[in-house]
Amino acid sequence: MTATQIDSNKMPTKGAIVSAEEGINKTIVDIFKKSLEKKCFDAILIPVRVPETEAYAWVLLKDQSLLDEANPLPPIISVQGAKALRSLTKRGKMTQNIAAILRPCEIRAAVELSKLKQIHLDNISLISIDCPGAMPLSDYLADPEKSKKIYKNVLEKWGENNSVRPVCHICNRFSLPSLLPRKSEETSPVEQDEANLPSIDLHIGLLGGNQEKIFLIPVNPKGRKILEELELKSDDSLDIWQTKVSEVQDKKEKIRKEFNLELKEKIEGQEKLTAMFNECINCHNCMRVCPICYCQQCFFDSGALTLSPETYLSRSEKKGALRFPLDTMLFHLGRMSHMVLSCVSCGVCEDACPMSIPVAQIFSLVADQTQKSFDYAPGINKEEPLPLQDFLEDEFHEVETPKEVN
Amino acid sequence: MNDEYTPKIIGFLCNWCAYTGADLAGVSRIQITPSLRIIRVMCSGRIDPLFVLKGLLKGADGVMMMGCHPGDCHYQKGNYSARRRYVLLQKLFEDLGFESERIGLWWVSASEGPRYAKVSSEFSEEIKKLGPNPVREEIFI
Amino acid sequence: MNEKIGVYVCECGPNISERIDIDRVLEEISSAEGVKVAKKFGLLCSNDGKNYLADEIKKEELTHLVVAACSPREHEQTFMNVCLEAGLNPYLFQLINIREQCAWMISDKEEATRMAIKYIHAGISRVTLHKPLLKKELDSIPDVLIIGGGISGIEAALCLAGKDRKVYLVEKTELLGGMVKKFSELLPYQGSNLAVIEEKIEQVQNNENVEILTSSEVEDVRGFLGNFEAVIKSKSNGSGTKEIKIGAIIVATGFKLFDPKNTPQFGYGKIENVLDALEFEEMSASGKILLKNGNPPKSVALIHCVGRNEKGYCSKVCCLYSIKFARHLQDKLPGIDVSEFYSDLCLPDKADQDYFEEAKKKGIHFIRADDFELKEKDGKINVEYKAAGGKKDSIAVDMTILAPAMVPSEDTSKLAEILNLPLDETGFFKEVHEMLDPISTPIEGVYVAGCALGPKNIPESIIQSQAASGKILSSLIPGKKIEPEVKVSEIREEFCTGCQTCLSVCFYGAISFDEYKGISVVNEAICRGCGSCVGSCPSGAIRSKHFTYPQLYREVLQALR
Amino acid sequence: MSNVLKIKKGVEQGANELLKFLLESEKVKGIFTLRKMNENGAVSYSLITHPKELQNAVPLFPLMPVNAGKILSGFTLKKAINEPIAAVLRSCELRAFIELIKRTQGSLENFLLISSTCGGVYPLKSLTDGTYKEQVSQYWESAKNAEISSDIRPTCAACEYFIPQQADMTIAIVGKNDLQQECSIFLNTKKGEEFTIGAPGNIVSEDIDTKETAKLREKRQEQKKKLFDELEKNGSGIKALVKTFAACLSCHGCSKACPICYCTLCDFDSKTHEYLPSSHEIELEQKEGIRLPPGTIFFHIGRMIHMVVSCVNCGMCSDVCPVNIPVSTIFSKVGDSLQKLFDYLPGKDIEEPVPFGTYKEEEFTEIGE
Amino acid sequence: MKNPNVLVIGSGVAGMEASLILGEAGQKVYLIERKSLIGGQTIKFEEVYPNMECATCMIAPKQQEILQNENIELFLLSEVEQVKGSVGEFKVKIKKKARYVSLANCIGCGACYEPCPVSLENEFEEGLSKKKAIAVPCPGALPNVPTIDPENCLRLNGKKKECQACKEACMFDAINFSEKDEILDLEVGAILIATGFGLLDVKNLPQYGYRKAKNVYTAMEFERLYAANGPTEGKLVLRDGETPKSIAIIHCVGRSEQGYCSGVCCMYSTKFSHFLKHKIPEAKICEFHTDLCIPGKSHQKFYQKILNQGVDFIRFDDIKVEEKNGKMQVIYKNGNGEKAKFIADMIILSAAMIPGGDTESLAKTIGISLDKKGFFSTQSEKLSPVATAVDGIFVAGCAEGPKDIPGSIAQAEAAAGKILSILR
Repeated sequence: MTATQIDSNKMPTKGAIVSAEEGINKTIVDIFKKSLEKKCFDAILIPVRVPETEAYAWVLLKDQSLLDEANPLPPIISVQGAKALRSLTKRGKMTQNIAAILRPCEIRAAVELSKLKQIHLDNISLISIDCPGAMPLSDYLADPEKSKKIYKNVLEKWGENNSVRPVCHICNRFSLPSLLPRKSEETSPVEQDEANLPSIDLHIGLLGGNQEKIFLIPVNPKGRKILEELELKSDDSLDIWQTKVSEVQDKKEKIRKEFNLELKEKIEGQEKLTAMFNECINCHNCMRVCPICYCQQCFFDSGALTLSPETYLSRSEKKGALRFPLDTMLFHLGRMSHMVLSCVSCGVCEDACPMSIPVAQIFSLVADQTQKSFDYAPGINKEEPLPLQDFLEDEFHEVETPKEVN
Repeated sequence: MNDEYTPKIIGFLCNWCAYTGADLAGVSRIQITPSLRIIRVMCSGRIDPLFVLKGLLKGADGVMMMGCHPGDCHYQKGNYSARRRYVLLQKLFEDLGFESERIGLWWVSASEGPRYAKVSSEFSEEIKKLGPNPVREEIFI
Repeated sequence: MNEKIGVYVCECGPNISERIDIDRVLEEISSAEGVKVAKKFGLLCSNDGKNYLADEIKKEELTHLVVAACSPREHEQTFMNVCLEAGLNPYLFQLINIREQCAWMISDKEEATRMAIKYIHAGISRVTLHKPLLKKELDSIPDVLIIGGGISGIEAALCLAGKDRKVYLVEKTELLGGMVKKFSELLPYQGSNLAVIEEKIEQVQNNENVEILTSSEVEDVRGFLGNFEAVIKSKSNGSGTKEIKIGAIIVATGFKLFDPKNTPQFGYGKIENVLDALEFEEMSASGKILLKNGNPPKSVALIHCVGRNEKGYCSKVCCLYSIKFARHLQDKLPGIDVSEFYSDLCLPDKADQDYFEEAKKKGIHFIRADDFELKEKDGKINVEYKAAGGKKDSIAVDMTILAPAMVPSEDTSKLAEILNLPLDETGFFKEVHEMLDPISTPIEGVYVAGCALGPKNIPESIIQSQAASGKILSSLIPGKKIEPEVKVSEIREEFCTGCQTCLSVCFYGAISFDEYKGISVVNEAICRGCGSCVGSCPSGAIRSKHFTYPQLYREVLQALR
Repeated sequence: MSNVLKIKKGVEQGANELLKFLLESEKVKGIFTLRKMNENGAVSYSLITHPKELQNAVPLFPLMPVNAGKILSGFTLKKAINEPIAAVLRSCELRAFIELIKRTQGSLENFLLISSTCGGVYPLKSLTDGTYKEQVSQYWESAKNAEISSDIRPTCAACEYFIPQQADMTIAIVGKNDLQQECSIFLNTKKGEEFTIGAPGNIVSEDIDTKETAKLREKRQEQKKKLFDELEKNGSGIKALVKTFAACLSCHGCSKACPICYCTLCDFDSKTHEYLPSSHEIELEQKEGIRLPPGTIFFHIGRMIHMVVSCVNCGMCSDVCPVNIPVSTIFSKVGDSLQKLFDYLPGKDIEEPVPFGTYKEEEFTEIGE
Repeated sequence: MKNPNVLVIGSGVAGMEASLILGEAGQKVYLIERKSLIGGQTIKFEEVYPNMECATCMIAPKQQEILQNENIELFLLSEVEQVKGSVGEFKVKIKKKARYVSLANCIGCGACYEPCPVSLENEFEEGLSKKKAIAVPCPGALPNVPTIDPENCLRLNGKKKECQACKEACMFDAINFSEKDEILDLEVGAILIATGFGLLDVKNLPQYGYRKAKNVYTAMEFERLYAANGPTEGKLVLRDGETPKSIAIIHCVGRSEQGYCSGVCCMYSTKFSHFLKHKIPEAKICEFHTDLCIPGKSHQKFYQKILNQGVDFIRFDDIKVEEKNGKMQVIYKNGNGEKAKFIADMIILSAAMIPGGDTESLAKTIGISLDKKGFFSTQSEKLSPVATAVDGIFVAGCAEGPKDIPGSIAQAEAAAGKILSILR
């Protein structure tokens, strides 16, 4: 299981520990207020609560007062952060300095998109944060107060409270390690090797801080610089945090294994899978909210699949009846084949499904397997080529037709 | 900016009548409040309602559409389409509780320099009364 | 960004320099994205100015040019030409109007300057999105199809036919000449003797550049100015169809008379010896002006404006030809008693009134009247009427000649469909612009002449034919290519959903629907670039060149800075 | 007064009876209608060509998985069908289909249009959380009494156009107190008459508009007013809109689900409305902050500008919205008044041109002077 | 070999239309205009019947085209001195009067008007406004370049030789007092006369009280009064600044004297009523006419519309205007012979159209005949309505006789057509 094997050379050991008497949120927010004051950033991209509502929206803000309503770790994922970042830099790089505070899955989506030239990371400082997961969107909307209470508890008891979204519950990439370049058979890491520079600059550690302190972890020189500008010493040891991280990590891996085994049972085989998508109404919400589905025009919306009425009739006559809208299965499997190698299991697809189909769980499962077989972990470092854009000569012999032996 | 607030108004003017009228106002040295920013289009029929909407959501205090008088359209009928689209916008804004006073349509002929100056100044006054477009401060649009 | 934009501000003598702080303007804009040089000059539209600009474009290797000076209506063309000379595509240029719109209209110099800067910024950010547009050249066919072999059609044919221009003259009947053939004589000052017309017919028949297709009708027409295709169906011998290629079309299908049967009070078709104008023309042409009983009439009533109220317009010519009839009757049947019943005498041409005065002197009675009722009364026709001042009166006559309104000929609407031409509420063809372009239609290259456009007299019909010829002779020169408008609309195929909304708002029929691809198609040769279609397309599939959404949006954004 | 085919069976069975007859008698080649997918109540539209498949047909089932108008449009987009097919759809779906055909997005040819006086449908959510099961039980009861059945979608509860336009046959439900015993099928057109020749049941003559339908219409209108008034609770103007669309994910699912949004590629998803980084920065000059992705409100009002004049209030937009924005309510409010202004009822008459493809010289003459 | 160039005399709608068509065809066109601006009479109108289109909006683009078309050479303030030769080879002498302002240098900023000490009646505005000795006739005039009036300029008429106020004000060195009239020789293959019309001088018809009663206006005066770019910027006020409450419009002024109907007065008078109703809805308006001449498919509809707006149309036999103690009254005999009177505070005279000012002299110079009404006569009896008796010389527009704009345009296009077909 290479995907999360940490490269010890890269794993930072020192950082700044900041006390958080006034609560995690306020502490973090104050840090960023300061960062604006100190001009280390011109603007900050962070979720902000929409006044007089319970909704969160991504805001690129330059005004400190706006940060009062900001929340780096809102109880829900509304828009996937990478999508917000994409809308900002798709057409080119920013000239201003911008800090983007994103959940790990959002960071990874962002990095994937930068490989696909959908995001220009120049002048953007990526700042990640330990993520306990998010609440299901529908639950939150149904009763925000309740969800918020639960979420508080989630934050306190990492990985124990499983009222977060299933994909979050089984998420094994909730913290920094899963975001760092990996050691693996093919590529042996070289210190400061361009290709292996981490994509993020700064990580905000919460684990082990049990609500009293947070860890500001510089991941690269840029990160260190930021801390300097914030007049923060970055030589505190991170042991507590690291131990807690690996502890939770192991727990999560276990949960994930079991969960996926069950799920496999549920969906394996044409019949079962079809049943899963039986109720799909073809609204394509899943595709529309998915950060990795970046196509301007989705092939499955393009009308390329429209046929003549005769064909529909004859198709129907074969089975006696023909279901509409057509090609729902084709859509989901097709979409899967297009993006699953880059799927970061952020779960927004499932949140957006009006028919509550466990899209994210299914995709996440398939992602695990396919990504493994390419030994590819999406969104970890921006120089690592996409599997299908790159190939090794000596691979996949098992799928070749055996040569004649004579 | 000077102490008194000058509204930001966008004006979409058709090339043949309205814009010519605007030029005539200039040639006749008629003074107007410097609040209107003209964007020239070939025909008022080209004015996509989305432009008007965009303008307002981007913080314009008002948007003016100007074209040839009915029957005068250089392209025969463009201004009739423009009129319907304007009605659409008006209605939309009313129903959404926007200040529909922030948009307006005027027919201005090539010889109506004074009229051009008059309507644009009057509109600018109207807008001043309304004050700045609240959208300007709105972050979550 | 690798644009090299040159921004040049014209001082226009004191006009701009005194009312706008040009140096501040330059200072502000020189930092704008993509700007390579920002300079001022005394008077850019002067020859020195133009040369200066041309040199700058070359020297600085500018990719885009922005000139801040006067209104585009003044000098856009001037500076576009400068670009051409300097080898820069003229559409990579933007003229900013800081004179009329800023210097001359904003008293406060501070404000004027600020506004000017706004305008120029907008221009700069817009110009970077400009695309180099190239003039297209299309081959064109000089030949012409004329529909209708009446006097209008014949005149046009004679004007147009030449060694390098063939004319197809299509006539529904077997004979050329149309209505006029039926006439006994013409007004003295409108082609006194019919010989003139016979002459013209002969000329056209002997002209080897005119192909006359009688007993034929136009079945179908496709294409646009310079490149039409028409299918002609001949009713005679074996009714074959013929495909021809032409560059322009003249419709000259003339008129017919309003049927007096629709106005029973005149007793037409019921009472003997009540004729309509054409019947009388034929009668007098035959030389035998007789009543049904074989005797010549002793008294005749001529009634004007038959059907005028029904049709809602005055046919202009009736008054005069009625007077013509009256005088003809007097010449042929001396001593005859002739009364003209009119509502308003319409004598608009300079010689008409004299003609009328003479008739009056000759003792023809002119009676203003309305509310007619014609009854048969012991072998005579009793014309009851209400005279001016309202008192009822009546007179008994042997013969009555009605002057019915002129109405469109039968096949007008059918032809309108084939050619996709609009008709007006009176059912005649509609001119593209009643005032300025009285013989053109919305379809470029298709013209209408003569009574197909509305009632008129022979000279007017001829004038319109010659006018149509004039338009064609100047726009379709043999061997010369035609250059359509460049700033036209274009369809972005991948966006078009084929809802055809754009077709309904295009007045020029420039957009058609490609059934196979299922999308709209703009014919750039027809499009005039008004952009109405763009405003109507929900899919954003239509782009109007040089006025694209992003270009205009940039202006909006800058305006709000 | 028009002819009514009475089948001595409960309305649902009656409807199936009719469909069975049409298919077995080979008057139609296929039947397009709702079909049960599984036991937890999922239904989907299907084209049924084999009678045995009809056993799963639930033509009047009070759920709308998609707007059938959109489906039929896709079905006949390439060309018209050349053999007769019966399609069972609701009033709003039929109107949507007509609007789409006006935009050459399909063809009516060879369709036998069967509709019903509509009691409304339940939100999709009621299916996913299983609540629909007990809801359905009282559906027919309230339909029969011309009541607004509780828990149906707000849009349906406020819909006054429940009597279909342009249908060949209309199955009467609203206010039919005998609908458990007999199924009344109004034959509105010649076509409707011809296709039912030889069908089981007897023909009587009745009027589709009754006191009952009038009563329901009244109730629905009241409901509509309530619904619109509720919008006011967010106040009005831009502030209100921001609140209403605060949670919007910009997924544009509403436009994908909307039958009238027929564009293959929505303008608002296209490059045209993408921002250059510089435009963002210009905007950031003027504001403390900007929402990302940008243009949330612009999209919704923009979409409104494009389609609201043809909005048939089918409610799909609200139903698919992942964040429960009352899209459909807002659109029907604006649509209503705009359509009144142009005296245009979408889907009423296929000959009636779409307001923005036409104009009158003598209208709104006070404007611009 | 025929000379392909064409001489067009007069730059009204007809002259412009013909020039543009010929220019587009690639012929070299010499466009001669007596005045200092192009556009003729039409540019004086605010709106034209029956569709009430804005005349400037229609004409301005054409004027621009004329100024920009490189095939058209424009000679302003110019008149034909002499014509020799025959079709295909006419030799023409043109007298080009000095403008004293360089078309090349002047950019039309108007800085020179203000300082000029001389103020005179603006004949373009029918004397309803003043202008300086250096001026453009009206805002929007094209080319937008002033002219110095040599009779009235103090420097040029010698009253104040040292005055150069305008020259000092001009930043473009556009003013040149020493400019002289020139004689130019042109060679052309064909000639088109489009010298337009004038209005009968109603001073010679005392019964209408023009210039006696204070608020009697000619049709042209009224057009300017209504024009948005006119002396009152379109405000309808009497000479004393009052708004008229009752208006009489008298048709056929001078018809019997001239012996013809001008064919357009009924329509433009009706148009005036439309204006008046529009601007002063409460006003009492009365149209005094004889035979209503409203030919053509759309005109009666327009007349009906105005009629329904509550304008009175009264048929008169004889009519006169009197002013009694400051009140003007129209005294007339109506269609039924009854005498009556109408008190009016504004009276508009729809006077007959007559040949343009220089018609007679021009006819002499060119050597072609006029008809007995004084218009250029054509070969219409030979069904050749735009050709004069002289081969290669054509007439279009009101020079041939009274007519409306489309009529003039059609004739211009026709003449162009004939010219193109003979010069091929």
